[in-house]
Amino acid sequence: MTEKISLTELQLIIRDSLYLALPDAYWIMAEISELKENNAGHCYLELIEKHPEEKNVRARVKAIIWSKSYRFLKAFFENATGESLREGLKILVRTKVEYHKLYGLSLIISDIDPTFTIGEMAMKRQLVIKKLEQEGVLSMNKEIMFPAVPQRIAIISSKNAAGYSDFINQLKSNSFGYVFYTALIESSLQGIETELGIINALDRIALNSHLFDLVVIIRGGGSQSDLSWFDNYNIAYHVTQFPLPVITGIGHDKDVSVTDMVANRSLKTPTAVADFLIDSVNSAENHIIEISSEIISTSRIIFEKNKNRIEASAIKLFPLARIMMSHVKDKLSSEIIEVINIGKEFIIRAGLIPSNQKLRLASGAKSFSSGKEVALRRNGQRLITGTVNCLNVYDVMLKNLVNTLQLLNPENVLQRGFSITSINGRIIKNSDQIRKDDQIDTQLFEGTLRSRVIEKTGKGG
Amino acid sequence: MAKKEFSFNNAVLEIENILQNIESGDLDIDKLSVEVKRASELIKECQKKLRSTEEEINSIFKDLV
Amino acid sequence: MAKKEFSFNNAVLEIENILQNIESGDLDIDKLSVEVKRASELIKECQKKLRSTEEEINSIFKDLV
Amino acid sequence: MAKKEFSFNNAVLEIENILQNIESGDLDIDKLSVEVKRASELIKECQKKLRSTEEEINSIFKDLV
Amino acid sequence: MAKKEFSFNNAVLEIENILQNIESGDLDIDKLSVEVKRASELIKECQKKLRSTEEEINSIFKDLV
Amino acid sequence: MAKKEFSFNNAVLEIENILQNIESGDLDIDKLSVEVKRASELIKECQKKLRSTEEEINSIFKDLV
Amino acid sequence: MAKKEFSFNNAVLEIENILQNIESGDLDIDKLSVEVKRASELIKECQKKLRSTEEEINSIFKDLV
Repeated sequence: MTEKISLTELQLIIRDSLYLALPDAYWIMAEISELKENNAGHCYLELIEKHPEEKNVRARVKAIIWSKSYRFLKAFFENATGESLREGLKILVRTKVEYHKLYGLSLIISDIDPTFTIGEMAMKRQLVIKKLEQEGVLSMNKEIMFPAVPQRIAIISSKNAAGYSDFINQLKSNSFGYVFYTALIESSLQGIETELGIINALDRIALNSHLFDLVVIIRGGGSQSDLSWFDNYNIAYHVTQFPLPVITGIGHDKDVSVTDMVANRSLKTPTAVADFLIDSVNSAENHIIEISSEIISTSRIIFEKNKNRIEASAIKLFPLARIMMSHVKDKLSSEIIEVINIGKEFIIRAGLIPSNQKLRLASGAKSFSSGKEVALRRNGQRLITGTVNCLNVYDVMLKNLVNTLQLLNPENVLQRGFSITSINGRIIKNSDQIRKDDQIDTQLFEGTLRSRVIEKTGKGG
Repeated sequence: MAKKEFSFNNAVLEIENILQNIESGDLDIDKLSVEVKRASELIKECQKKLRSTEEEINSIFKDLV
Repeated sequence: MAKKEFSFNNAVLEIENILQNIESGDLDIDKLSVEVKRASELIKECQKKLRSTEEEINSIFKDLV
Repeated sequence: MAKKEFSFNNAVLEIENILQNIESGDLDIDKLSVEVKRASELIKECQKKLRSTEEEINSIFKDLV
Repeated sequence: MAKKEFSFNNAVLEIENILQNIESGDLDIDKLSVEVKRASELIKECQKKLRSTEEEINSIFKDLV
Repeated sequence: MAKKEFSFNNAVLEIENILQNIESGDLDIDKLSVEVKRASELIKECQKKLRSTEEEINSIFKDLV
Repeated sequence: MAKKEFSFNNAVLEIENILQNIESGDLDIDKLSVEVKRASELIKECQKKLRSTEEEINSIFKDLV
């Protein structure tokens, strides 16, 4: 300790030493633990390095982005990541170590690589999603039936948020005149208190869940909002486990947060949520109106059907009755015709009997008498032939008698030269009848001879 | 002989009797010619009878046919 | 013979009888003409009967038709 | 024959009977005309019955149509 | 026939029955006109029934339209 | 028919049943006018019911739309 | 229906049920106007429910926040 130097001198030595030792700029990875903008537009940060498994901070340093760079870098970063630079973000920045005699060591940030942050955020987000998925709760809130009439709404927002008043105005001024019952449960929606605020709010609502149809989480409009607060595991988990459907309206143009993902529905803006609710109620009402008009038209159809049925019956009744009457009439007239025909036919048939009998009588009588006549004529014929035969027999008999007589007549015998010899009138047929000298008479055809027997010869003598 | 009492059958019997007598030759020569005469007469009577009967019948038949 | 008592059938029977007598040749010539006469008369009666019956029937039929 | 008791069918049967007798030739000719007369009368009765029935029926039908 | 107990269908059945009897030829002509008369009366009853039914229906119809 | 117990559907079924009976021809003509009268009354009741229902429904609809 | 217990959802279900009943065609016209009336009342209740403020709920909410 020989030389005494002033603090300024020392600080300058440190500055020069550091400058000499670290002439280059370095790309470093760190997490923002604090961020402040001052009125001049400069941005003051505290960067730390933390191991996920450790509680304590391993390294810490102050950093500055001069307003000249900050205007450009902020826009560039937000544009690229959709996030504003804030506490808790991991960033990759180009820095140069500077040492200021008044403020000490700080890193001057001259450039920032948003892709690193995007990667980090995405990785973190993926881990959360994966965890929720592994726990099987990812879509639990989505599975809750959305109320047909979302009229009783628990709102998680902050009173002063522009989004909240937009939401309320949109709801109340709905052109349909629907009534919505809203209850605001306040919570911080950005920054580190977001997690606890939302979880507390959800817990309070859950205690009175029977009073509400759903929960709406809305945040003030504008694109500046930090979505990454809603990639928080605990918020997302609470949402998945919530007994009522949760609708988010935390608004982001590009990405959706994990909370948006697990919510029953997610819309870009509070106004959109309000419109959605109005639409839901409206579609519920329209549904009723549709049903009622369907009931009306169906009733008319039923009515007309029944009316037609009755009218058809009324129209059919009398023609049918008349047709039946005319059938019966036809049947009756055919019966009449049949009775007449059959009656007449019967008489004709009956009439045939006596006329046949008449014919038979005439022919029978005629053949009878002609038969008798034939028999008579035959008898007459028989009489004639019989009689003629009889007479012929007698005629023949008489002729035979005449012939016999002629043969026997002695006169005829004598004529032929025979003679009859007799004695004392008795005809001599045998010589024994006479004796010698008997005087015999011989009768000739003409004249008679008397002679004396001289000699007598015997038979064969 | 009264015509009314003439019997054809009796006449025929008598004729046949006469003819038998003649045939037998037992007859006396005097009676022979008498008998022949008698038979001849009877035959004539019979023929007459027959003819008259015939005529009668014919007239009946003429009426009948 | 009273007409009333005349029977066609009996007459036919009698005719038949006479015919048999005649046809058998047993009949005496003396009775022949009598029988023939009888038969002939019967036949005539029968024919008359037939004719009268016929006329009667005809008149009945004339009445009928 | 009293009209009330006249039966067409019985009459037809009786006529039939008579016709059979006539047609078989068994009938006595003496009865022929009597039977023919009877049959003829029955036929007339039947025809009369038929006519009267026809008239009756016709008048019923006239009434009906 | 008391009007109250008159049945059109039964009447038609009876008419058809009569028709069958007549057609079958079993019917005595002596009964024909009786049966035809019966049928005719039934038919008239039926026609009367038809007319009255028609009138009734017409009056119901007038009432309805 | 007590109005309170009147059922349109039952009435329609009954009417259609009657119509079917008439159409099928199974109906006894003796019952035709009774059935037609019944159907006609039911139709009137139904039309009355329809009119009152129409009025009721129309008034409900006017109220609603 | 007590106002407190009125549920839009139940009302919608009931209305839908009524529509189904009507559409299924099972509905008796006798019940149609009753059902339509019921549906109409439910619809009116629903519309009222959507538009009229319930002080009770409001006060509960105020209490809660």
